[in-house]
Amino acid sequence: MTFRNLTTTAAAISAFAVPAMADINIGASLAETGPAAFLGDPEAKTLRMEVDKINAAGGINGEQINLIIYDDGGDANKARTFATRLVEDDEVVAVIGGTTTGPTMAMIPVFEDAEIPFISLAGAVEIVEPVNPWVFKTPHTDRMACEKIFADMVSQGFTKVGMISGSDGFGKSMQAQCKGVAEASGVEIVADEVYGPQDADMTPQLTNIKGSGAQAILNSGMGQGPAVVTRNHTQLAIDAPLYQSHGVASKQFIELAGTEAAEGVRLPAAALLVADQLPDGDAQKPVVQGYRDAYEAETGEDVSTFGGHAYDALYILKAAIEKAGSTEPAAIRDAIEQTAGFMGTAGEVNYSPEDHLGLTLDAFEMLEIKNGEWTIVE
Amino acid sequence: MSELLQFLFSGLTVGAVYALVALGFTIIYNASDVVNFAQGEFVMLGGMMTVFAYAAGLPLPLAALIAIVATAGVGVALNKLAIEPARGAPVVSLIIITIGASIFLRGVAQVLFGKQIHRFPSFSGDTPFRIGGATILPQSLWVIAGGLTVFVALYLFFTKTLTGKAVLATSNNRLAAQLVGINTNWVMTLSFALSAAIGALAGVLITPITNTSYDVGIALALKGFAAAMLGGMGNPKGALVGGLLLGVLEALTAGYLSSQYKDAAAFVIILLVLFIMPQGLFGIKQTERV
Amino acid sequence: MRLSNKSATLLVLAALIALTPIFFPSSFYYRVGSLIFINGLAVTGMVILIGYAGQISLGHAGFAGIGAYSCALMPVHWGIPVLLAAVLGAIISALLAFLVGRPILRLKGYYLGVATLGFGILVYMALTNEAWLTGGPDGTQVPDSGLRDAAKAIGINLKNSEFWYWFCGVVLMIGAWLALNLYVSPTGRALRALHGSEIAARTVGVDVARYKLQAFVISAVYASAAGSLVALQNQFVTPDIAGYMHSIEWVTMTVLGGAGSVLGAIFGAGILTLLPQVLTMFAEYEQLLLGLIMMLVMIFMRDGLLPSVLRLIRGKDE
Amino acid sequence: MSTLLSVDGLGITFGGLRAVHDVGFSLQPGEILSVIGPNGAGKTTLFNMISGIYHPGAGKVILDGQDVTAMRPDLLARRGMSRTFQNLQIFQNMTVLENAIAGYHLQETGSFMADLFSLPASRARARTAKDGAMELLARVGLDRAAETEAGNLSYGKLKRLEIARALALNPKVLLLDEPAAGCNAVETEEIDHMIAEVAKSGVGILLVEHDMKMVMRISNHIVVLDHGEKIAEGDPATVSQNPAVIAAYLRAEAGADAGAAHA
Repeated sequence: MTFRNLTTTAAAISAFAVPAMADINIGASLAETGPAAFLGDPEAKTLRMEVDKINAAGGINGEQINLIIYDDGGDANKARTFATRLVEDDEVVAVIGGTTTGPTMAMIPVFEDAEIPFISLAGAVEIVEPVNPWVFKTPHTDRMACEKIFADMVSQGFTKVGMISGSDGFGKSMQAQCKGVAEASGVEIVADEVYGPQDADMTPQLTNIKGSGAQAILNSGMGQGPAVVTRNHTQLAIDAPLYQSHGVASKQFIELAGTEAAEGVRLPAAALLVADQLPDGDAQKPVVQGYRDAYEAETGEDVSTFGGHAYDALYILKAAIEKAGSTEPAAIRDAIEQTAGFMGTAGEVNYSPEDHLGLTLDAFEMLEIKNGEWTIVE
Repeated sequence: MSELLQFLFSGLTVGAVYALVALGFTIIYNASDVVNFAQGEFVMLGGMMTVFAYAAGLPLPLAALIAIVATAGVGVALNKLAIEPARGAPVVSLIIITIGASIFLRGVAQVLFGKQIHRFPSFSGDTPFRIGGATILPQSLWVIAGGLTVFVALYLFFTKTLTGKAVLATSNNRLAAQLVGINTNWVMTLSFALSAAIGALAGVLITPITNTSYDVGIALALKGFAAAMLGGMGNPKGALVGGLLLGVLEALTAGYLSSQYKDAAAFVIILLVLFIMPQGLFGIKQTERV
Repeated sequence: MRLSNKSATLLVLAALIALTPIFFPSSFYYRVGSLIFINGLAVTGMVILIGYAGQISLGHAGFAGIGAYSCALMPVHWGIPVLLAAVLGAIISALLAFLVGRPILRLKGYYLGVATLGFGILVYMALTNEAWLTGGPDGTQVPDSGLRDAAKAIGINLKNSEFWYWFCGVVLMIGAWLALNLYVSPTGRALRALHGSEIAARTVGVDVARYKLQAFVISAVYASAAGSLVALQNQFVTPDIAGYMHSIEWVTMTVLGGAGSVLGAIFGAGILTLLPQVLTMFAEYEQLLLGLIMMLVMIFMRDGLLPSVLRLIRGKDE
Repeated sequence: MSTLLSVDGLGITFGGLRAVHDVGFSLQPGEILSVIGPNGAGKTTLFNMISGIYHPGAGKVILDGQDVTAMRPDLLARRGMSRTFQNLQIFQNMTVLENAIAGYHLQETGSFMADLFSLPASRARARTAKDGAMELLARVGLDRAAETEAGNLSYGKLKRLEIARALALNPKVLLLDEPAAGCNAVETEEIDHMIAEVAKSGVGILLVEHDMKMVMRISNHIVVLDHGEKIAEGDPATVSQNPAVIAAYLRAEAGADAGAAHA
């Protein structure tokens, strides 16, 4: 048939990848580059590494996974295009991704329309509230991080908090959530400063916080900004202790900030960073140790919680496909929603029709940097 | 009062970073009227190569030197392989080539160096100097001193050396420059080498403060370009003053008005200055010749 | 036959829009097509500004942001229908361009570049910072325009991506038609005259400031319309749409394709929209190749892709 | 009040250098007034001041009895002043015909919206301008090159094209800055005729020209500049006998020779 030949030729010429038939096509759109690459890069690496591992072990239900990752650069419009491509062209049965909230929200209508299950790796509460039947997420929400931090502050008698936030999506989103839960948590925000994610010096903002009477400082941000904030905090010799967010939860942060400056910084994070300090017998210990060792051996880079989110999403999906015994998107969705007692890097996940986040506040540990190492705060 | 001083220190630190990037723009611009959008990538390469050479065990000064020389080599390659073959193309086409080069260099860095954020230690430790209740890090002084040194060197280069004057002549009138015996190819190659080297030096000096990763060049080029325009493109004095002014404006806005809108304030000032002085603070007013 | 021939350009464009779907293996390609048309619309405006009038702007994504956020915010906050909001967005963009353009357009070359860049960044910052209104960096929802349902009601039942392909295609045709009208009109002649020689244009009576402003305003309307189309199609928008990288991208598309002609610029938009999709197969080498291709095109086709290709076809030497 | 254009005490300094100082003269309708002087005497600068491109530091320009000193060139064009340039200012990005049509800008310009939607009114305006332009091109012998890109034309033809464009404005005062420069003898004569013809129709012509034969042939009145100052004026016969003028030209030539010897 001439017409068919023509279309096939066109497809071949335009060099769009045509997936093989018998595999399970799983898609992902992540911010491998762009401002959120700090998050998206370990996510993509984790997915590639773990999918290879699963395939080497015989795949899922005897079928190989065909992983298709697109780099949306953190741009919502690009993510939307890749979402369409995953659905229409790659014919995936499930999608992982959306490194940050904007791209995630832009992609949701596509998957909702096509009825494809979607597990997001972004932080905001809006992704799962209100619950969309097709949308799940693996990371803790920003709101949980805020609550955990404020609880720790209050327990130490700090009720006046100075906030300093990155102006990127991550920082702004958490800034808004923290301000929202501050009153209920029993703290007052006495200073609210912002910096650009690439800024070289935050001493003006910190000087103002210093003068505001804040008893503790909370920095919501990711990437290199928090490292500069931490160094400036030490430079200005501010007495109020510094809390970071889960956005810097990797060993690399300590290197960037410098051991001396990072001393005493606290942050809420999953057990991944302190795998070895978990008590023996903790159900999470083997999971996080296994993932961390594999990741660090494979990439030569320090493990971060963001890669962990991708790890959790992939294995939740794997379990669901195995349970459903089918690669029908609807069946997979139902099985994901029934996920119970799944032990991931972020904690124990229990999804339900009303809860597509599945994590509780217990999943967070409060960590403190001591002598250049993460330690669990008792 | 100590607050103001702290804001000024912060502004000078940041401003010196901008000034160093802005100074890198001047030579290529003076030789060819092209604003090199890959200038930020030169800064990135300087920082990244130093990071990796240092991590490989070389002493920091040697690592930095290697990075600067290698980046200058990249600059020469960019001129020989991309700018020279496009000789005679409109300036806007050359600018698109430098935009392509910046994407290309970022892509190469991403493959070679990965996407992690890196840093190497400050040259003289992290114990801040305390002056009048405010503090400044030793590395900030390195950056400020670096900016001043490059400025003086460039100033002398353009006003006192024959080569510097040859660069200016090439920009003014390429044909005439060739007629009086200036090897304009060589001038262009030299300009790219020097601009790249200045960029790399900036990268070496600022990395202990700003950290570095494969994509830091974008934001640095943006601010460096804005600083150069504020001061007047092509004039080393303009780059220095423009950079420092921009940094101080941002710090004062963050300190006294709103940290949320500090970048906005900087651009509003740039717009205001340009409305009054369309060629920037130190730019040369061009008379229309007909 | 000259390239600027209006009907020839429109015919080629219409044929491309109507016929390429024959080769689409899946409806994803309609999505890419619609993005090409949206970028094509924006760069058609850039052709009026850069190609006709010889002025540069590194801030037009700011107008796209205004167009997009008008569609998102006006319906929610003031109950204005989405389509009317798009029109109002274009009017606001035009007014803003009028106000900003007056002082800015006195600047020349790079100074005009940095001033427009600053304008775009100010818009971006407002969209990012005023989270109470705009939803901040994480973006905000855009209500359904009801266009697809309306099409359904009159018997045109299309998949979402297909619908937007045709809709954006028609808008691009209108945009191209207007820009081509302008090219041969007295206004277009005045714009090209001031591009050729500002002083000579003045001496034949061209009010240079006024015409530059007209080009700036009309190109802002194009950018605003492009932004509105993105918002309407995605039903979601983030401040990234106003990011300065998008402004630079549009200038690049315009110059790469051939700034002097509408068809050339749309060609450039097509190439630079399609390339990232094609290059995904090279994974981490994507950026590297994108940069390399841009450099090669500009080195070997310095007047832009389309003019160079046409010259090659005609066998006319440079 | 038959004086068309009068210039009074015009002067300008560039960076402390007096480029033109206290120059005055007046031009009647139909008159051809030439401004001559050695290179660097300030002729073009004088033109640039009269046509509003430079803002004079002192003095007045009166057009049709109204003060138009330092008025924008496009407004001067509306009042009937038109000019050509010593270094050609052709719209290289347009065809020969479009260059000529551009001269009709003030007549063809109208509503932006009409242009955008290509309304009949806009097309009618454009058509009228095009017809006029074709006629003009025929007059300067360029009608057969109408569709050529202007950049491809020879220098002499470009000179004529520029004059055609200036005439398209239907000016009262026409400033011609070296219209015959770079033209051969035949072309010069053509231009010569054209200028005379235009003057006959009542247009006042201000001319800067180096071809002394031409100047002497067609001028009614001559103003001589040296070092930015007026050193003589009068009819061609008077001026050519003026010792100061001869001295100025001799000095300039001696300077040129000396310069040539040094180089």
